Amino acid sequence: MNRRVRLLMVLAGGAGLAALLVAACLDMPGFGGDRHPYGDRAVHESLARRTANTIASVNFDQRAFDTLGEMTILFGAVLGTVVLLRQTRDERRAAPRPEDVAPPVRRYALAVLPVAVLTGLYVIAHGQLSPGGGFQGGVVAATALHLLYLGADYRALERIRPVGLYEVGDALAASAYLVLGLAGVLAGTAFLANTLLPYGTFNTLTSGGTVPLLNAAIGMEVACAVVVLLARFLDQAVEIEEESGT
Amino acid sequence: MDDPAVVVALLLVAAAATTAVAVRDPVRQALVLAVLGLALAVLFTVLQAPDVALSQLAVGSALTPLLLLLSVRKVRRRQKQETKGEPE
Amino acid sequence: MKHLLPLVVAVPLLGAALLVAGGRRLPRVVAETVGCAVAAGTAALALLLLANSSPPMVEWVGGWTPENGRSVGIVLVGDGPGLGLAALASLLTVAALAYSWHYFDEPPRRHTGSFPALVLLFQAGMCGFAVAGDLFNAFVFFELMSVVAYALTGHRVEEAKAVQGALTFGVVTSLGAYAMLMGIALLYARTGELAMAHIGRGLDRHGGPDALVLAAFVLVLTGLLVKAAAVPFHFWLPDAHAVAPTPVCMLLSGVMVELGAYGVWRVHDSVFSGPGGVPEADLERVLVVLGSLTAVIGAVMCWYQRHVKRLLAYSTVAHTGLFLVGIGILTPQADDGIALYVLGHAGVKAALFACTGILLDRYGTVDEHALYGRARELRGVAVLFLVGALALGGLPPFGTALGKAVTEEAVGGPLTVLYVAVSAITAGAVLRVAARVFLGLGPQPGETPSPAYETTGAGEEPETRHRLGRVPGTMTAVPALLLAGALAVGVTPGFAAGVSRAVNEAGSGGAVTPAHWTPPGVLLGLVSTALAAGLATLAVTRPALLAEPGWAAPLRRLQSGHIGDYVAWTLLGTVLLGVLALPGVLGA
Amino acid sequence: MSVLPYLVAVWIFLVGAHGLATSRNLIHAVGCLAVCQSGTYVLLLAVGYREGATAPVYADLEPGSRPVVDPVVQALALTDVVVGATVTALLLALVMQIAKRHGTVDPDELSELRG
Amino acid sequence: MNGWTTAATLTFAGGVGATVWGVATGPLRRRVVAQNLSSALACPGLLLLAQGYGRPAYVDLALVLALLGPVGTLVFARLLAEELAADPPASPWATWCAAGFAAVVVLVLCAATGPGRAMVKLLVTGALLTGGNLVASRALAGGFPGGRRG
Repeated sequence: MNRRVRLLMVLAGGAGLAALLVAACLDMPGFGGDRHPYGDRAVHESLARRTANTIASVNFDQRAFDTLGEMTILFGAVLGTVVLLRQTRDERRAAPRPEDVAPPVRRYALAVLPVAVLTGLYVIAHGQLSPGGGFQGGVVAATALHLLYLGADYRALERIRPVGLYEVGDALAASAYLVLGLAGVLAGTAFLANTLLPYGTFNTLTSGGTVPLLNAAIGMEVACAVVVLLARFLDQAVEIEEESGT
Repeated sequence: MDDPAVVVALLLVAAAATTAVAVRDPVRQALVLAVLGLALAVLFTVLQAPDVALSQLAVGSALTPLLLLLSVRKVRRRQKQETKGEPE
Repeated sequence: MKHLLPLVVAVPLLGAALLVAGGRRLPRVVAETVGCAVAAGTAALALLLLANSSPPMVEWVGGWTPENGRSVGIVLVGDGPGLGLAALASLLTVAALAYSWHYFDEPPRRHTGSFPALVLLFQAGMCGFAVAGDLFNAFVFFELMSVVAYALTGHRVEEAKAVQGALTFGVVTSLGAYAMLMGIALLYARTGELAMAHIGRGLDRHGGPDALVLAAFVLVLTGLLVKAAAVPFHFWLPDAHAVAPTPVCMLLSGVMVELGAYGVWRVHDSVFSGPGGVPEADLERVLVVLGSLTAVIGAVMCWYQRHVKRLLAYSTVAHTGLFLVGIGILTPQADDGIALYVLGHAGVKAALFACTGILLDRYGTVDEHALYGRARELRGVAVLFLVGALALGGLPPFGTALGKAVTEEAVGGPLTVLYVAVSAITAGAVLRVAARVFLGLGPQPGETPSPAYETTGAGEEPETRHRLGRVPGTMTAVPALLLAGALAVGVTPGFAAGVSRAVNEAGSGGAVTPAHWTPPGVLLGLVSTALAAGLATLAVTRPALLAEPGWAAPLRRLQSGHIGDYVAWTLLGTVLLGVLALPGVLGA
Repeated sequence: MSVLPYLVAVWIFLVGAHGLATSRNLIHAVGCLAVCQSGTYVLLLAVGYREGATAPVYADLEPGSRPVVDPVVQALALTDVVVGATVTALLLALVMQIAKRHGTVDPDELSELRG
Repeated sequence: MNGWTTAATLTFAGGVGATVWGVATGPLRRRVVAQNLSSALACPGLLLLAQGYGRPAYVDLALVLALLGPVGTLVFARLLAEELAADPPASPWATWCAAGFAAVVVLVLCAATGPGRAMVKLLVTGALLTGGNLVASRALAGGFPGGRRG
């Protein structure tokens, strides 16, 4: 099909779908409406289990099974990337040459790196209290490590990043989430039931029963997964070259 | 719907999204996507969803651009190699 | 017992995580054994739950049982169809892992466990989707199954076709998934609930259907029909299934596509079947029209393929069309028939892919013309392939034939002709391949007149370490067992009645009419098999007579391999869905 | 006026789909898919908004003192953001392999699979 | 709607709106600067919102943005070093304006909150933001003289 026909098809399809969706929008309850039955129940249950951040309660307690699926998507995508970006037979590695970095940039990168990692850990640890949690903090911490590549040198990054270890960490964190879920079954309640631990005092780091534990498992999983993911991409972009003649 | 902050954030997001599609060069698109991520984070904040805004910031401001640019670099490097490798 | 329901997801996930954790040190044999064992354990668990699924189980994950009919948790539904599909997916996973035993050329260095781990994740995704009773949870497992499937499809990264097919698959399915999520958001806006049954009740309370319900229906169905590869959402399927590694093809064609059709059934049954949902006449129109189109286009394209895996992929498209028609008729009897048909088809199609994989690994090609007469030496594989082809055409007493017969009786009239014709054409194409490749019948097909616009099966790399000299025992045992399973579906006494009862309990209820063999059904099965044999004979002996006519060329051109085209078709498809479902909504 | 957020979400989704269909570069196409997905976040959060309310995060808020927005859609959107990022990464990995095996990332020039 | 949120809205409409325009048009050197400015301007906006909504917890957002915004710009500076070396961006005026704006916002907010943990957090955010953006714009203007390598 040539480009013109395709464009016409897209415009026709888009126009039809737009008409349908706009009609649907006009039937929606008005923006900012007051009716949120599920949301109100979720807030109620979250407070009953002394979890200050309701979103964390939904994610790690009420709908923890969704989060299990989501974590697995991340796990599967990273495993898939590792498989897809493997070094094939017709490729070789070339050592990257060191990079010149202007001194202020280098100093900034090295100074901010620990701050960013700490912020990531802080965001993970306070997940059940204030905005944030395992996902956000994990991504921040993992991104922070790559300041070494951005501000210093690829080889400096490679020294502090044994990818194999992070892969194992990724898998172990995922297993930890599952094991915490299975503990509920073994205790005779239900999968991922938050009934094993005391709910603690409202608005403290240990409140919410298993919520902080699941949150921590997710934080570790996400951080490790992002590191492995970026490692594969960096490998491809920086190190792996095709053999000449292919 | 009388909150101008929501309206402004919505229009920013719409404009950034349209631009991200209209800009055809992947490098420039990555720049626009970074700004789109930021605009989305602002929108989520005014919609009172700080958790989502935080994850959008974490993912959109550095991670996604990094992935996109690394892909571009790989693709370009390979094309360069190819033109070099061909007998002239 | 019902607390064990989430374990059909958790067990394979745990297995996958442990395989990855130990992946660096595990020898290959151990990794593959663990993979098989975990998959088999999950299958056993699913079967155990299935045996106890009458009355259907309802499990609220995390112990969030509803108070006053309301809950904040996620509900899983363990009824016959859901657990049956979970069991089917698990059994096919075991088969795929057994088939790939020592099979792939070098596993990625230091990642021995990665292929079995990915397959286990895929299994978890399929099981999770099958038992989901919550719409968003279904979306999550839909995404899991898709994401892992992209990676598995592109597993052979050195093949240009494999990576392209995987990307096409990824882009189109992701777009469909996002459409589905938009639909879920619309439903949440209206009802404020996420559990399917609660959404359905919420819609009913609101009154008759309006534009919002229609849009939500169209968007959710778009996601599911992309997965089910209904026309015009089907283009990704031949591109992906033809290039995926053979064991993955077995899973994709055998059960993943069918899960899309199952999703349509489940979502309609629990969300849109009430007075506030989509009127039955509309759903029937949507599914029968799209299903018939899918069946016809799939069958025609199947006939004109020479790339054997692609041919089988199109036959999956055609059969999914038949499944959609059967679901669309909305009678309990048709549902029973489709359940049996899906079970039989899974075994047969997986066996056919397994046999094709042997050809690929032994001869380095899956091109029908290039393989002409070369596989005479593979007597055992030839028998399996022939039996599979006949079973695909509905030869009694295979499960496919029983399912087809029961459905045909339910649909009646011209749709019966569709069922007979489509199964005859697809089986005829497979028989034609069998006759040429394994028996070397007819004149050798020439190379010249083939139109340029097609994918031949030449130039494929075998998936094994070397070209196989001797076919390993596992690779022939697996298709044999799969065919035996398909046969068992048809002949095991009481099995069909049990399926009817389970489907009935999960669906609308009412009196059970146990599915069973009837004389007209047997006759129709024999007719379609005979037609298939006739077509194949004609095609092999007089190739010119059935050569591609001019009108098929545009159909071929639609399958352009271009992602942009496929996205455009997806958009048009949503509009088509909307138009087909519009009358009832306007009338309400 | 009270439908503006929904309309913006629809616009983003459609404009992303348009870009995906007409893209000349697969990396750009993956970017467009990400745009498409942002439409779903906007729709979800718009559905959960409540006029004059604040986030149900009680670290610095007395429970019950102020109306709060719907936390469920936020959890859903959070899941969605993570899914989006991982899908983007996986598709980009495939694009890199396409560049290697086909020597191009222009969808018009990929011609291995047709018919 | 109060004074703080009005100020934030104006920041978003004027500042971030302008950067959307800047990143959409013009040569690459202008676009990268616009990207850097977008995070430099959005971050004070988020701080103002936190104050306006009376939610100190929202300051975490600004903190993360102050950390990751410059990192994002470093990504572009590093991976586009070659293109940028050929046509280096120079925008001292806009960068210093943004940094000054951020500093003013942080100081005003500090005055409004008074001493305490919240103020420390604000100051840290402000320092990271201004420092980060100045370094990022330095990086864009030739921070990677090697240019074309790994």
